[in-house]
Amino acid sequence: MAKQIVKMTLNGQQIEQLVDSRTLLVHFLREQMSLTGAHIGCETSHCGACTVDIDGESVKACTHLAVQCDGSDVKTVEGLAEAGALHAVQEAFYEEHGLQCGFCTPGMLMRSYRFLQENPNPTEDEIRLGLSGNLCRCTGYQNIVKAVQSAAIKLQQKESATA
Amino acid sequence: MNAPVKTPEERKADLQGMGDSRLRKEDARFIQGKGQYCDDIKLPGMLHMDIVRSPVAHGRIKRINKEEALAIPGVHAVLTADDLKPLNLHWMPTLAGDVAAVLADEKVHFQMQEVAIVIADDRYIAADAIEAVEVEYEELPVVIDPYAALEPDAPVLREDLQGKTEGAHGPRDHHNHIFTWEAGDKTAADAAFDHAPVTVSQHMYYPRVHPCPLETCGCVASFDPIKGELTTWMTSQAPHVVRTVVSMLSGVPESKVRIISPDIGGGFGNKVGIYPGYVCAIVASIVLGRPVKWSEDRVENISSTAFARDYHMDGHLAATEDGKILGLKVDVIADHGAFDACADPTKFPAGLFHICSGSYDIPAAHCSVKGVYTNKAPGGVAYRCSFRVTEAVYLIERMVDVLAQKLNMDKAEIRRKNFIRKEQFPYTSAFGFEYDSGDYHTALEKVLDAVDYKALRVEQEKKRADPNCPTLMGIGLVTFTEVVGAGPSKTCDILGVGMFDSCEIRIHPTGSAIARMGTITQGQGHQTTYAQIIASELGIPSEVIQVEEGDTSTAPYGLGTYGSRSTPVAGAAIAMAARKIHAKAKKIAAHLLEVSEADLDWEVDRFKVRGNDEQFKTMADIAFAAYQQPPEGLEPGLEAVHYYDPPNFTYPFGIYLCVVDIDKGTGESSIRRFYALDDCGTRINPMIIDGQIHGGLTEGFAVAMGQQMPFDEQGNLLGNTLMDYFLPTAVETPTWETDYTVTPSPHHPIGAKGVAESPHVGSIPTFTSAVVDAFAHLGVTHIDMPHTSYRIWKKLKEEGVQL
Amino acid sequence: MIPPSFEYHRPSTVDEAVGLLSSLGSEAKILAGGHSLLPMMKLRFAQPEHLVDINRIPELKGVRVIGDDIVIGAMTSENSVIADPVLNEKVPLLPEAAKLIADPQVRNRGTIGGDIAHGDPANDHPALALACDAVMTIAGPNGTRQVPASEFFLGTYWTALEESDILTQITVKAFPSGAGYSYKKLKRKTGDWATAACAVVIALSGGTVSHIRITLTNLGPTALRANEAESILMGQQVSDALIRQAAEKAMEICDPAEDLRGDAEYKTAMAGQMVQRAIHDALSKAS
Amino acid sequence: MEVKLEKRYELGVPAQHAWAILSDLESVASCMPGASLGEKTGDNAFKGSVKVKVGPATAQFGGEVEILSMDSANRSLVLKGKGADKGGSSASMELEASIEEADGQSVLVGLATVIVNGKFAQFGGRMMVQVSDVILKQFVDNFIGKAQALGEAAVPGGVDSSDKPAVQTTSEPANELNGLAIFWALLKGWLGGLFGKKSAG
Repeated sequence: MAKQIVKMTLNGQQIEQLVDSRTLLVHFLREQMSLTGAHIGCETSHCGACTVDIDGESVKACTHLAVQCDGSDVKTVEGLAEAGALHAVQEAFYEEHGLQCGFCTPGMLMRSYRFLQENPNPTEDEIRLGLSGNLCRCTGYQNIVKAVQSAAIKLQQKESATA
Repeated sequence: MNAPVKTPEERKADLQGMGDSRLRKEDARFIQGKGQYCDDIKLPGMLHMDIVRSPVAHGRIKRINKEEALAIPGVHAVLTADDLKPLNLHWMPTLAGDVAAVLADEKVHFQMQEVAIVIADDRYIAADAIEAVEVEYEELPVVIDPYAALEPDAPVLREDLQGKTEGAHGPRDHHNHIFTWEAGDKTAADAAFDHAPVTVSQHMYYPRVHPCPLETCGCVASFDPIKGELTTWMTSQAPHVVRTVVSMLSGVPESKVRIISPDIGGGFGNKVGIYPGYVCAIVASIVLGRPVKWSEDRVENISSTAFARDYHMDGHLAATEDGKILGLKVDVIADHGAFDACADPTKFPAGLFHICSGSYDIPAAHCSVKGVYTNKAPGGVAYRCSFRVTEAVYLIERMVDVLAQKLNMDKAEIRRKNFIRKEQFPYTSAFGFEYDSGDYHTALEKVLDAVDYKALRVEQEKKRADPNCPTLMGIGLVTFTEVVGAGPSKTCDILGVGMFDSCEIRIHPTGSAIARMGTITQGQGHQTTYAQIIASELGIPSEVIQVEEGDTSTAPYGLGTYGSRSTPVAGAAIAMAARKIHAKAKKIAAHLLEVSEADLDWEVDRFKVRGNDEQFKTMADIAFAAYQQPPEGLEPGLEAVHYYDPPNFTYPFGIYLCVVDIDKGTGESSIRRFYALDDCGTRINPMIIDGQIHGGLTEGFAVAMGQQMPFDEQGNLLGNTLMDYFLPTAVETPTWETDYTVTPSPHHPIGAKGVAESPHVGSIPTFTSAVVDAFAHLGVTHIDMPHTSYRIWKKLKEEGVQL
Repeated sequence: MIPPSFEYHRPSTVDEAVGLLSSLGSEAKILAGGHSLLPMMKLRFAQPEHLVDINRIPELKGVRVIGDDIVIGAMTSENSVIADPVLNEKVPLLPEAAKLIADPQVRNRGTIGGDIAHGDPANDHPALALACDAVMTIAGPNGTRQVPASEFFLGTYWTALEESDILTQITVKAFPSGAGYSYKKLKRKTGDWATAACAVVIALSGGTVSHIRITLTNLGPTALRANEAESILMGQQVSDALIRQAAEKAMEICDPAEDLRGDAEYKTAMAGQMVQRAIHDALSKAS
Repeated sequence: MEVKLEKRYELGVPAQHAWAILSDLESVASCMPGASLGEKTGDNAFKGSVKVKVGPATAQFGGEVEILSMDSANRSLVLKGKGADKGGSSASMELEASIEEADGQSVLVGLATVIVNGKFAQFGGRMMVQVSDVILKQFVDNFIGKAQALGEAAVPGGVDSSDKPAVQTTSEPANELNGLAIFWALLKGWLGGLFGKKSAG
């Protein structure tokens, strides 16, 4: 077996793990690191339930090898809340009823988190396009869109409060 | 030190009871990645199972060679039907009275059928090992078309049933025939047609689709050989039924079987069935004495676990010249696939399809449904609907449109004319359903006003008259009635167990509560809404009411969540259990206040002595007293269990209107507007209702506009990944407008009817109605789903429409 | 869906990568964005013994201007193409079209070079490369060579790349000033492959067409350039009738594969629609 | 899925040379890289295997071919082939292949009914025809090369325009593998189709 040492920053923690070169990032996170927030929905990079943040970009962890993350900074939904405080996107999804069964939610949150950094003041159409790599079977997206709009406002307010 | 005195209204608001758009209690874990879904479960010593599946749709297994797979380090076992035979587990009973192969026994009947299982240390090794299991097939002629399956010389698909002339639902007249089921009065219907001045007929195919929840199916089976106990975490919408079936199959006493439905990533009917994967994982765990996990992949999910629909329908309406419907006749050929594994109440092999007289006062009606075996995967579940109601609503709504077109009547007008009138409720349909309540006319007018229907028709006329207009405009209208909340045990059972549901409520001494039900949420928000019912009934804040479901060792027996039955059945059980507590609480209150019960009034959260606002006991006071100083002769504690056997179904209804614009050049359609008015009776949590409706409409949109399971002649399912199987993204999904009226169910304790499936059931024919309407001026009366650009373009071409 | 085992290699220079490919032979495959290769491996259609990950080779990334040339590193991601200021200014077709490829996450991984090197007629960049007169730079065991896009795509999954070659750069020139451009892509839903797509670059001079490229995606064994359709418009004053004629000419060269998106007739008809719409759209941007 | 393929390739070599190749095991096999002939399983039946590579996709197929009929006079043969891989795909093909003669030139005519089941049909079917074209073209190029070489070799050897093949058709098996080669070529085609199914560029 082709095992390799992989070092990465995972949710702010330095880790060093031995992984098989064929191990998919999503399995590495879920099984080796017991971070089960990223879910496996389609396995062909269509549903986005496995979306995580790698070096400041949204990536589908089902189509990425753990060894490719050597030296990377990886963030999962478990790392979204900081110091016990929910991130604005988490609050907004809760307040706007942006989730039902919850299965797509970690991917949606991680994508929204990154999307709002790429585009802090998006239109509805931009939000829909920005989340087009994430499928949801429950909500019909309408409340997800509202949640992202609401999170954008929250983040802007936070920004102006700290500025 | 007195707290400020709150008004009853303020106290009521504090409860967050029925009618409150209370935020969801389950969200905290989901937004932090702490949901616990089946595949998240990891047990010490856990092994992984993977399944070897058939590449051919019909074939005889000539040889299976396990040697190479067994030689892979980390592989613990490879099992085939031959290994299950001594346990008599190679076949299993289905909910529909048939049997289904657990692992293919000598023959495979559909592509991707389970042939062998591999148990290995991890999923990677298991995946390698299934490639190493060598199976040789002798291919047999494949039957995909159910009409062809009924030809006299069609290949015999189910050799195990050969010579069996009696099926679970009556006589079989052909080797590929499963059942013929009829409802209504054929003689009366025929008579109505004989004398009718106008009749219309339409053939329509409701394609085979798949519920495709985002989480696939799976389980973790853990057999403890010392205690003889089997615990299984399973993606099941009906854990109690599974426990009963598992006990029956495995011989492990039901008391030693524990089924836990953890968080479920969407079900939509797909997780009602009991699949070979579950059975095999359980067997493997029993045989190996270690926990075994099975997680389906997406291709397996779409290809082998339960599909929905696949109904070939012929509808006929008889009417007067001014559009009053006199009679309805329907004939259906139902493609059930290789095994009859439909999930319906036992006595209803076609589910509640006979709701197909819809919202209309039709004096005579008859329907006949013929179930047929083909070389496709088994299933036939209710995809976000109550047992075949989607098919029924589609049929009648399409037929009413067809009739309107024939008579050159407006779609709204013909509906007004035929609606069951408000004063006719309770109304008994020609099929024997007793509709509980409804006010269709009011709802229809509300929608037509809201969208300015007249103006839309004027716009459409203008566009039709303009040859340079780049689009065709269509207006769809559907006025549906559902039948949900299965169901009264006098007619509804599953495997002989009546379709009641249950609730157990315990009020703790400090006034908080825990409640457990026989249902299981898959995103509907039971933990939030159930608490609201209790809050309103008992005056306990929702916030301190813990709701638990899904663990058969703690929850009372219930039939599970599907067919919009949670609120109509379990919701009623909750109210009834709460009322038992309420009655006992009243006794305690009377004792504490030293008055007779007759002198007490209930107000939000307390019993008050009539005429004296200062003298009262809150439910929290009473709870404490129940444990501390119950009145003499009354047992301590404050809890109740209720098993609710509904006296009738409930009949939610809705009026949906859709405006579609079709690109004459490409066939692309754009949903300009979709207005959905729902009447689900009493509304428990409007926020959640709206969310459910958005989701149901989106699923309906997916079904109508793109979902299909295309098979080629050899039985290959083409399109079983999320690349081809249409799940719309946020970009394609229309923006939904929702509205409501409230017509409570008179027989339901809180008047609630159930809602989550209406938008799926109602929206699908609305899209078809709109697409057909875009072509109606060309004489087109029906277009089969899915309304993909490609299929619409073919219609444009056929009709000579050009950009 | 689990990929089979393989050895993982991560070279840091092109030379090192070419060396690895040469020494490992035919059992080695390049891992670029991975969104083509990994799903194939998960379905066990591809079972390479070695993966050579070229994601950490700095020289393969980014956009540079060298004289008149705009040089795009093959490992430049789709999202980087979308965001790149040089491309947006000088070759705006590429960023605009890249927005229509896959979805935001996949565009972070998917690269322009991977899209081209695959030789898949359903990929979008081949037609875009033809429309931009791109030149491919290929590094191989015997050094570097350049192949124009028009000679690069040889058949379905068949390109000018040899087994140990790496596509390193895609070189384009700035559009003529005032050129209009468009990429019209008909698809079943966001993120899907094209049912039919058309790229157009058009420049006008004194009211007549002075430069035109019409290229097609997923309408034949390779991306297609509709030369005859271009000829109909070249040097002409554009009219609706001419645009229709051009579309008809373009349809003549279509030979699409039938799939769930539609049959050849539909796809060919859609090619006609996309050509017309792309020309109209491009004209609206031309000045 | 079932696909009917009808192919005509102008060979530019004399018909008898083409038939000599078509009916010669070694020659045709060498036109198809990766193919090998296995044991004889019946009078007109053989086992065979092939390793197919198209881009990153690779598969090892095991199969069987049976000659259904063979008509040297008309330079045509009919055969049925079946194959399966380990990953859950199977395929069968009935092929009629013949060498036609027109204006002194020969044309290789193939008429195949191909049925594919399993993963290849599900994921790769859509590109089958296009990829087959590419591969068959390569096959035919090799075929023509061989036939031309045969012609060149034949002249010094004094073999003339008689119908007798320049290369001895040694035995029945030869014919079978010829068909098998084309069959494998088609299998390659299905494999190639897989590329059409990937999820991103």
